[in-house]
Amino acid sequence: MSINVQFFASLREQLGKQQVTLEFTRPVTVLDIWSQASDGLKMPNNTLCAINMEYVKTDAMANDGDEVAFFPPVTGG
Amino acid sequence: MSINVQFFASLREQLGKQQVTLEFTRPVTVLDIWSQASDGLKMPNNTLCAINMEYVKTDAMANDGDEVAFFPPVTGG
Amino acid sequence: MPAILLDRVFNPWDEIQRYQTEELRSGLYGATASFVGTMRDFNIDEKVSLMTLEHYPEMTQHFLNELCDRCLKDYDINDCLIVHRFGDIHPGEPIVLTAAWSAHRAQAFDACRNLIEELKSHAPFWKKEATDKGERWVHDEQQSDEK
Amino acid sequence: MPAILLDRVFNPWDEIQRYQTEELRSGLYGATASFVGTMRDFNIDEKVSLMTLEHYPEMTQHFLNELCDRCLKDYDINDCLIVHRFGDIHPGEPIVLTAAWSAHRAQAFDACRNLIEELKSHAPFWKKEATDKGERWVHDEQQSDEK
Repeated sequence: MSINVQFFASLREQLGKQQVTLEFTRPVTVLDIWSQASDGLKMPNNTLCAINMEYVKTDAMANDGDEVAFFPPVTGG
Repeated sequence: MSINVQFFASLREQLGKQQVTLEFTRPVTVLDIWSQASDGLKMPNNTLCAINMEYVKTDAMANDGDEVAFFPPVTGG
Repeated sequence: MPAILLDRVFNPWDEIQRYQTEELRSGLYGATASFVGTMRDFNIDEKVSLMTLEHYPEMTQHFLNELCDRCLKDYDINDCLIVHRFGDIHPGEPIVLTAAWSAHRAQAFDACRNLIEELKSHAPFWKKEATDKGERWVHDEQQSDEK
Repeated sequence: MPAILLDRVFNPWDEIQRYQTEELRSGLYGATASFVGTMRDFNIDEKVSLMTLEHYPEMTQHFLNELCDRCLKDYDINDCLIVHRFGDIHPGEPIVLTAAWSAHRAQAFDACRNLIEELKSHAPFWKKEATDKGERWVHDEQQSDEK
């Protein structure tokens, strides 16, 4: 199954990528996806995660075709 | 001593006057002024009183030249 | 920090804009909270066609000036503004504007709300409405139904 | 009840006015509360010359739409509006507008404030500031110093 992974803001800069598509052969959690996408970087404590535009925790499961995003605390407004 | 008395809104309409100048020979309270100015009408419970543009209670004393006003609860904004 | 009494229709958004352009340094404030009270065309289940706002000119101006002064002392704001109509007002027309500028949004909101709450509780204005059934003074207990 | 994302300078007072003229019946609402967040030219004691607001376009739009929906359910309001910038922003320029229209001022204030608080806590936007000392991401703990 295929997962579209996105990074934003300081995480995007730290990892040097905005987007990567990953393939998995078994069901995975958001944390599994981070591990595979982050080139060994430990997930910062305050990282926020979303699946298909909805906030989720790191133990949420992703499905084929999902868009999974990682970003630092938000600072809009 | 001379006191300028003003009435506003429903009190002005009830008493049929907006302004009256009264003369007193002794110190008077706001309530005394009402009694002399109101043609026998008892002061409604919710009446507000001001001396020289500042809210006061009915037992406040007025001085020569003061402007004393009576009006119903306010409804601006 | 002016309090402005007007006997004509005003555009609250133009007033805010004009005031901050003329009186405030751009880049100084980060938060602007504003409130606009507008005349509705119904109140307590009756259709209202005209409202006349009576005031006590010197005391109303004095009260609103003091209110702005107190607000600047009590809240951490850069500035504040009050504009209030008097005289004949038609449905849909603005009655009052309160605004506060601050570095901090909580202070801007709290100051703006304090201005309108204090104004409604204590500023010497009285509303008389013209409805199908004739004229009537709006009583303070009815205010809560209104806005 | 739209949430609008813009990549250009906007005038919040014109936006409010245009929206209520086009979308709301005059005489319906008695109370309009609004909040405007503006870029300051200093933050945490440093002069800021430019801010870049990154966002996550689909999620940001989705989040703000849902926020407006929830606000209409949770508060007794006629309507609400959010406008938010992204991209490069200069000092003095508006970043965000939230507004709520209601028959009742308490509901208008509470709804307007809820919109900006929820937006600031959860909407996916990230600020990067350019200062004398270089670029820096604004951290959430710093937000409190800002506005």
